[in-house]
Amino acid sequence: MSIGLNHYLILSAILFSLGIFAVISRKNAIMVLMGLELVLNSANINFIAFAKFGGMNIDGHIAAIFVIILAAAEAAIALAIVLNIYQNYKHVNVDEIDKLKE
Amino acid sequence: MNLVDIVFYFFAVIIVASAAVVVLSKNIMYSAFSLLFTFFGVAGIYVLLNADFIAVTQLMIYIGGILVLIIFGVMLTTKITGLEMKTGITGKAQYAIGGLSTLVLGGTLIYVFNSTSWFKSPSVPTTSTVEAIGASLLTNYLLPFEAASVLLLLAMIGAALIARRK
Amino acid sequence: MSFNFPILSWITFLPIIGMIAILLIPTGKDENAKKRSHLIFRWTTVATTFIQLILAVIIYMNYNPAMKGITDVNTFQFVEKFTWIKAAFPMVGEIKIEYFLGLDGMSVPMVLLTAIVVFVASFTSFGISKQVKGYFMMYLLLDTGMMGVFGALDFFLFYVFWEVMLLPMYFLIGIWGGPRKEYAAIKFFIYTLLGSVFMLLVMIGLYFTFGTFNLIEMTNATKIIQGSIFSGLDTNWRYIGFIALFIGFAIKVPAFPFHTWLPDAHVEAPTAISVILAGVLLKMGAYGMLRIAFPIFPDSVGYFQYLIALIGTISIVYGALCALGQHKVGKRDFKKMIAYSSVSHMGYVLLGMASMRPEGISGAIFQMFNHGTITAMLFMIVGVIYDRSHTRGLDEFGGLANKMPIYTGVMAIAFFAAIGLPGMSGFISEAFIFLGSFQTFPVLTIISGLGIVLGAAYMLWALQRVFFGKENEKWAGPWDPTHTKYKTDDINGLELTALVPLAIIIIYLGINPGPMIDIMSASVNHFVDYMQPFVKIGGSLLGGM
Amino acid sequence: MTPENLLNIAILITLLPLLSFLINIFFGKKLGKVSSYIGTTIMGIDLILAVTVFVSKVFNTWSEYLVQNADKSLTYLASDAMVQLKYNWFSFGRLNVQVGIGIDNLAAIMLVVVTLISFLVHLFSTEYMAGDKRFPRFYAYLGIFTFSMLGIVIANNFLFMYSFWELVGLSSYLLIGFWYEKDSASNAAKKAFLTNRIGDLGFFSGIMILFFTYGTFMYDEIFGKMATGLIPFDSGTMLTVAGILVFMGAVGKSAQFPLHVWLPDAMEGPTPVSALIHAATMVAAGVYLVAKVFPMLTADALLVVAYTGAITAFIAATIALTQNDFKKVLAYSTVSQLGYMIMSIGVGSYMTGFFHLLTHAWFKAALFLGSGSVIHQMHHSAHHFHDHHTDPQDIRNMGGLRKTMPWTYATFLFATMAISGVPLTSGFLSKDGILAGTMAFGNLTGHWLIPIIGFSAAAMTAFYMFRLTIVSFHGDFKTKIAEHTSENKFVIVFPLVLLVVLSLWFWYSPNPFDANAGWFAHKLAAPKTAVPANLQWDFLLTEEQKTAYAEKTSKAAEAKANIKEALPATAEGTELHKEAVAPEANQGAKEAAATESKAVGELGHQENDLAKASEHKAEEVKTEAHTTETAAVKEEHKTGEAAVAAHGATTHEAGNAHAEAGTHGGGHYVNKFAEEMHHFHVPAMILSLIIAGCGIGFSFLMYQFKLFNPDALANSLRPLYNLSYNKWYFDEIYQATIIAFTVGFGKVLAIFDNKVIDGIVNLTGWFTKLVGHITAIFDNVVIDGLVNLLAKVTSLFGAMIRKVQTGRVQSYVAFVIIAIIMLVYFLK
Repeated sequence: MSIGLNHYLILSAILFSLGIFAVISRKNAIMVLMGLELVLNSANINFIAFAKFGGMNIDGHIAAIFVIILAAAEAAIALAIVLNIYQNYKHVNVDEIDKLKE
Repeated sequence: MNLVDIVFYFFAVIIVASAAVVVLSKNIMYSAFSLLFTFFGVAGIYVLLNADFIAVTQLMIYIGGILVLIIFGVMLTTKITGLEMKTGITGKAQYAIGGLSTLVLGGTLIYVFNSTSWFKSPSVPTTSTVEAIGASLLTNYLLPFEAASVLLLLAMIGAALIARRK
Repeated sequence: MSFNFPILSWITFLPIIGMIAILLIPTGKDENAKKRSHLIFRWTTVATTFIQLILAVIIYMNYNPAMKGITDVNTFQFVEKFTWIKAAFPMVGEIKIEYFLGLDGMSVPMVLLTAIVVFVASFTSFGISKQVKGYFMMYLLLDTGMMGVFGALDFFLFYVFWEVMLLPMYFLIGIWGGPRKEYAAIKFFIYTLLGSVFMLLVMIGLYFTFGTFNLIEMTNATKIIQGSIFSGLDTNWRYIGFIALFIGFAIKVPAFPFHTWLPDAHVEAPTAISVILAGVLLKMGAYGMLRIAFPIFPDSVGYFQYLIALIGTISIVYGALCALGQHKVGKRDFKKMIAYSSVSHMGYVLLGMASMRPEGISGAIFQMFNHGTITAMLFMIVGVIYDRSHTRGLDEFGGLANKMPIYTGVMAIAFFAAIGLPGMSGFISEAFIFLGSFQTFPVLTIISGLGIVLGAAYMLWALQRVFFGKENEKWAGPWDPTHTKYKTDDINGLELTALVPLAIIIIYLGINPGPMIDIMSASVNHFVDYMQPFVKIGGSLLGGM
Repeated sequence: MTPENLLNIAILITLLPLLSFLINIFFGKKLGKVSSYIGTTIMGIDLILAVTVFVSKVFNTWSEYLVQNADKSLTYLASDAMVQLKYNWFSFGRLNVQVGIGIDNLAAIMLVVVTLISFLVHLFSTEYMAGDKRFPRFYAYLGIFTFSMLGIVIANNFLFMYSFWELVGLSSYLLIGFWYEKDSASNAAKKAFLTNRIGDLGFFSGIMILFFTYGTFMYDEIFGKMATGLIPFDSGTMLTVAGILVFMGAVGKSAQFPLHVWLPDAMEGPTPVSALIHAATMVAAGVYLVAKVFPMLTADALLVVAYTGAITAFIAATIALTQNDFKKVLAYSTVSQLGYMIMSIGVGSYMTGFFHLLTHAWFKAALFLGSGSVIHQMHHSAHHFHDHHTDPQDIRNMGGLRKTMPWTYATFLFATMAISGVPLTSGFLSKDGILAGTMAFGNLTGHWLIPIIGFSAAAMTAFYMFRLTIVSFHGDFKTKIAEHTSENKFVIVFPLVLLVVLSLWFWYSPNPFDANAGWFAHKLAAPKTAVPANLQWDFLLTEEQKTAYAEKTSKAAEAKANIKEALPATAEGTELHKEAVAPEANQGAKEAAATESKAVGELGHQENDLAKASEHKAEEVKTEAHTTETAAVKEEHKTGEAAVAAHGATTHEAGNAHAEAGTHGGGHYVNKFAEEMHHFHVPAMILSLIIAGCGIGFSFLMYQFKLFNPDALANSLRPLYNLSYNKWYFDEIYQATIIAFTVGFGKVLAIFDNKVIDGIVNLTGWFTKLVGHITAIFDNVVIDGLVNLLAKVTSLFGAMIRKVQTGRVQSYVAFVIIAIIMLVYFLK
C-alpha cells in the first residue's frame, strides 16, 4: 500500500491528540501554547494533504498560509499575555489562574 | 516500498517522536527544542506533498519566528537554574483523564479517517505553487489577505501593548 | 440628464459631512477655547448650509421647466437611482428598495426653500449657548432629513428620511427649548410618530399592491397586482389607505383638528427651530400629499375632495380666529399667535390642492414656499425681541417703533406679507389659490375669504400692540445697558443678515412670480391632467358648494 | 404721440413717486428737510408728465393700433377709447396671466387729478409738517401712496387694480397712523385697513367670479366676452352678484354705507393727508372703480349702487349737521359727496358722477387744505399760550378768523360755495347734472326716493358747509388762541388759490349753467353697457343694442316655438305615417327576418320582426318630422318678421323721440336716459338753486344773524340731534355686534382649542399613560413574577452545576474533548 491520503490523516490525528494532551495536562502556560502549535500543525498537514489528494488544490495552500498567519499572531499575543500573567502572579501556572471561577 | 514511502515514514517518525517529547518532557527547555524537530518534520511532509511554498513558510515562520518567540517566553518566565525549569503537570486525576480522553480522541479520529471514503481527485501535475498562491492571494483572496495583514498589525500592536510593563 | 454630478446626493448628505466635521472638532476646555470652538461650530454650520444653498441654486438654474415629472419617471431630473437594499425574505419574497432621488416641478421649490431657510436659520442659531456642539450636529442632521424627504422618489427612502428628520427635532425642542420643552417635545414626537405609523402601514400595503416602493410606479394603475389590498378603484380599502396617509400628512401640515402640537412646539422651540419648523417641516406634510397621497389614490381624492377642501377652509378660519383669540385670552404669546396663523396659512394650501385646478395647485405650492419665507421671517422677528427682553407677551411691549425703527420696518414687511398684501409674494399665492378653488368650491372659497380679513385683523392688532402707542416703561432704557451684547437698541447686523434676504425674496417674488411659477407649471399641469378623470373640477355655483 | 410713448410716460408717471418713496425711506435720516424738496420736485415733474398724457390722450383721436413683440408677451393696443398695453406676467402653462396698463379718458383725467393734488399736498406739507420728527418718513409715505394711487388709475385689469387697491390701503394705513404714538391714530389706521379689507373681500370675490367665467382679468376682454352673452354661471343673478361684489370694493374704499365708519376716524392723520387721501384721491378710487366697471353692472346692481350712494349721502349729511370738529364736518361732507357720485353712476348718469369726482377733488382738497391752514395756525397759537386743553380743531374755539387769515377765508368761502352748488362754480355744474340724472331716473323707473334724497342732501350740504364757514371765520374771536392766529406762508396759501381757481366753471364748460356744452361731457360719454339687454335698464341701451337683442330674442323664441310646433307635428306624423308606412315596413322587416331566421328560433323570429318594424317606422317618422319642422320654421319666420316689424315701430317711435330731442338740444342721444336727463336739466337746476339757497340762507339766519338759536332747535329735536351727533351710533353698533362677536368667537375658539381639542389630545395621552400604568403593574406582578420564578429555578440548578466549574481552562478543554467524543459516538 503506497502512501495515500489516509497516512497523512492518521499522522495529523496523532499529532492532534498529542497537542490536545499537552493542552489539557500541562501546568505551564507556555507548554499549553506549544500544544496548541502542534494542533495547528496537524490541521495544516490535513489542509495540504487534501490539497494534493482531495482536489482542494491551491485553496488548501491558501488556507494553510492563513493558519500560519494566525498561528504567528496567536503566538505573539499569547506570549504577551503570558508575560503579563507572569508580571502579575510571578508564575505562569494555568491551573492556579482560576479567576474565571468567580 | 518506494522512496516516497521511506521519506514519509522517516518524517512521520520524527514528528511523532519529537511531539511526544514535547508533550511528555518535564523540562520545558527540552520540550521547546524538540518542538523544533516537530516543525522540521512537518515541513518535510509539506515538501512530500508538493507544497514547496508552504514548506518554506513553515521553516521561516514556525522555526524562525514562533519557536524563537516561545523560547524567549520560556526564558523570560522561568528561572534557568534549578528545578524551576521543570514544569509540573496539572494533577494526577486530570493527567489520567486527559491521557485517556486524548487516546480515545486519537483513536476516534483515526477510525473516522479510515472509515470515511474521501473524495479523491486525480492528482494534479506538480508545478511550483508559488505563482498560483501569489495570484490567488491577490485576486480571490484579496479581502482575507488584507484582513490578515491588518490582523497581524493589530497583533503586533496588541502584543506590545499587553506585554508592556505598567 | 446631461447633469452627471450627483448633486442631489451631495445636497442631501452635505450636512452629514458638516456634522462629522463638527463632531471631530473638540470643544475647548477653558472659557476662551470654548468660545473659539463655538465660533467654529457656528461658522461650519453656516458654511455647510451656504454650500447647500449654492447647490440648490445650481439645481434651480439647471432645472428644465419643460419636463413634467409627477407620474412620468423619464422626465424627472437630477435622477440618481440604484438598488439600495435587496433581500429575500421567507413568505414575503424578495424586497427591493431603491436609492432613488429625483426632482420635478413640485420638489424644486421645496428644495430651494429648505436650503434658504436652513441657511438663514443658522444665523439665528448663534444665540444658542448650551451644548453648542450637540445643537449644531442635530441641526445639520435635521437638514439632511428634510432635504432627503423632498428628493426621495422611493417610498421607503422617503420614510427613512422622514424619520431621520423626526429625531433631531425632538432633541432640538426637548433640550434647547423653553420652560415646557419636554411636554412640547414629547407631544411633537408622539403626534408625528402617530402620523408615521399610519404612513408605514399604508406603505407596506402599497408594497403588496405594487410590488415596489417606487413612488412613480405606484401612480401607474396597470402595475397593480390583482387581488391585492389596494387593487381596484373606489374600494373601501383604498379609501382607508388614503385616509390613513392623509392623516399622517395632515398632522404634519397641520390641518384642523390635528394641529394642537404646533402651538406648543412653536412656543417652546428655540427661535431657529421655530423657523425651520414653520418654514420647512410643515411643508413636508403638504408635499407628501401632493407627491404620495394624491397621485397614488386619485380615486379617493375624488371621493374625499370636498372633505379636504372643507378641512382647508376650517383650518383657515379656525386658525385665524384662534390667532385673533390670542389677543384676549390668558397669556398673549406672540409665537402662539404666529403658530395659529401658520395653521390658517397652511389651510390655504389644502384648499388650493383640493381645487385640482392648475391655478390652485400652483398657488398652493407657491404658498408653501411663501409661507416658508414669510413665517420664517416672523419667527425670527419674534426671536429678536425675545432675545432682548426674554418675553414674548404681546401686551408687554408698545411703542417699539420709536426704539427700533429699522426693526419695525423689516417687521412691517413680514407682517404685511403675511396679510397678503400685493407686491409681496403671499398675495400672488393666496390670490391664485382662491382663483383656483373658486372654480371648484365657490362657497367654501368665499367663506375662506374671511381668513383674509381676520388675518389682517390679528396681524394689525399685534402690530399696534407691540410697535405703536406709548412705549412701555419696563423697557425704557436700552436693552443692554452694558452694551456688551447689544451695542444699539435696534436690530443688529447679524439679524439683518438673516432677515433681509428673506425680505428681498418675498418682495421680488411678489413683483415677479414668474421664475417660481414657471418652474412648476409643467408639472402642475401634468398633475392636474393625471388627476382629472377622478376629481371634480370647475362646476356650478351651488352644486359644488 | 405713439401709443408706446404715451404708455411709457404713464409708467414713468407711476414709478416716479415710488422713486421718491425709496429715496426718502432709505436716506431720509440723512436728507432731513431736503427730502421734502426731492418729493415735491418729483411730483412737479410727475404733474407735467401727467398733463402731457392728459392732453395728448383726451384731445387727440387715436386710431386702431396693434403691435406685438417677438414672443407675443407684450402687446400694445390702441383705440379711441383706450390706449393700453398687455403683458404676460406669468403663466400656468396653459393659462396666461395678463396684466397691463391702459389710458382712457377717465384715467388721463385722474392722472392729472392725482398728480396735481399730490403735488400741492407735497408743497403744502413742506410748511405744515415742518419740525415733525419723522418728516422724511412722511414724504416717503406720500410717495408710496401716490405710486399706488396712480397704479389704480392706470390699471387696465382687475388684478392690478386689486393689487394697487390694497397698496393704497397700506399707504393709507401708514399715513393715518403716522402719529402712531397716539392710540387714537393707530386705532383709526387699523380700523381703516380692516374696514377696507371687508370691502376688498367682496371685491376679490367678484374678481374670482369674473376670472372663473372669462379666464382673464382684462377689462376690455371681460366686457367683450360679456357683450357676446357669456355670463357667470349662465345666470343673470350671478352677474348682478358679481357686479355688487366688485362694487363692495368701492363701498369700502369710498366709505359708503355701511362701511363708511372709517373715514371720519381717518382724520387722525395729518391734515394734508386728509386732503390728499381722504378727500380727493383715494376715496375717489371707489367711484373710479365703479365708473371703470360700469359696463358690467346690471340694472339690479345699478339700483343697489344708486341706493347705497343715496343712503350714504343722506346719512353722512345728517351727521355733518351737528359735528363740531372742523375736520370731522369735512369728513362727513366727503362721505356725503362720495355717496352723491356713487348714486349718480348708479342711476346711470356716468358722466356727471365722474365729473363730480373731478370738481369735488379740487374744492374738497381746497377745503381740507384750508382747514389745515387754520389748524396749523391754531396749533401754533395754542403752543404760544401753552394751552394744551383747548382743542384747536373745534370750531367752537375759532370764530373771526376772517380777519386774521384773509386768504384762507376767501378760498375757503369760495370752495364752500362750490360744494354747496352756487352758480359759476364747477360744483354747480356737476351737482346739477347729478340731480338731473336722479330725476330722470326717478321718472323712468319710479324710484323717486333717490332724487328726493339727492335734493335733501344738497340742502343739508349747503347748510352745514356754511355753518362751518360762518362759525369758524365770521363773528368775533371766541378764544384768544383764535385771535392770535395770522395768515400762513405762501406755500400754504398757493395751493388753496390754485385749487379754487380750478373750481371755476370755465375750465369745464363755457356755459356756467350747462356742463353738456363743455369738452368734458363729450370726452366722457358713458361706455356702452356690456350686460345682456334683458338684464339692463331699457333706457341705458343704445338702439343698436336693443335691435341686436330683439333679434336675438326673437331668434331664440323662434327656435323655441319651432320645437313646440314640431313636437305635435311629430306626433301627428307618427299617426299619419303608421298606416302608410306599415306595408313597406312589413316588407322590409320580412326580408330582414328571413336572413335572421336561420339563426334565431321561431319565437325570436317574431320578436325580431316587431323590433325591426318599429325601428323602420321610427326612421320614417323622423324624416317626416323633419319636413314638418321646415314648414314650421317657415311659418315662424313670418311671425318673426312680424315681431321685427313691431319692433321697428318702437324703434321708429324712439327715432321720433330722438328727432324731438334733436330739435331741443341739437344733440343726438345715445339712449333714452340721456334724453330724459336733458328734459330734467332745467327743472333740476332751478330746484337745486332754490334748495341750495334755502340751505345757505337758513345757515346765515341761524349762525350769522342768530335769528334762531341752534341750541333751542337742538333741544326741541333732541332724539334726532343725538342721533346725528352720535353718528347714528354706527360705531357703537358695530362694536357691539360684529367686532364683539368676532373677537368673542375667537376667544371662545382659542379656549376651545386649548381645552377641548388639546384636552382630547391630552386625555388620550393620559389614558394611554393609565393603560401603561396598569400594564406596568401587571408586568411587575405577573410577568415579572413568572420570570423571577424561572430565574429562581435556574439558579437552583446553577448552584448544583456550579461545582463543575473549576475556573481552570484546562478542565474546560477536557470537558470539550469528552463532549466531542460523546457526540461522535452518540450521534453515530
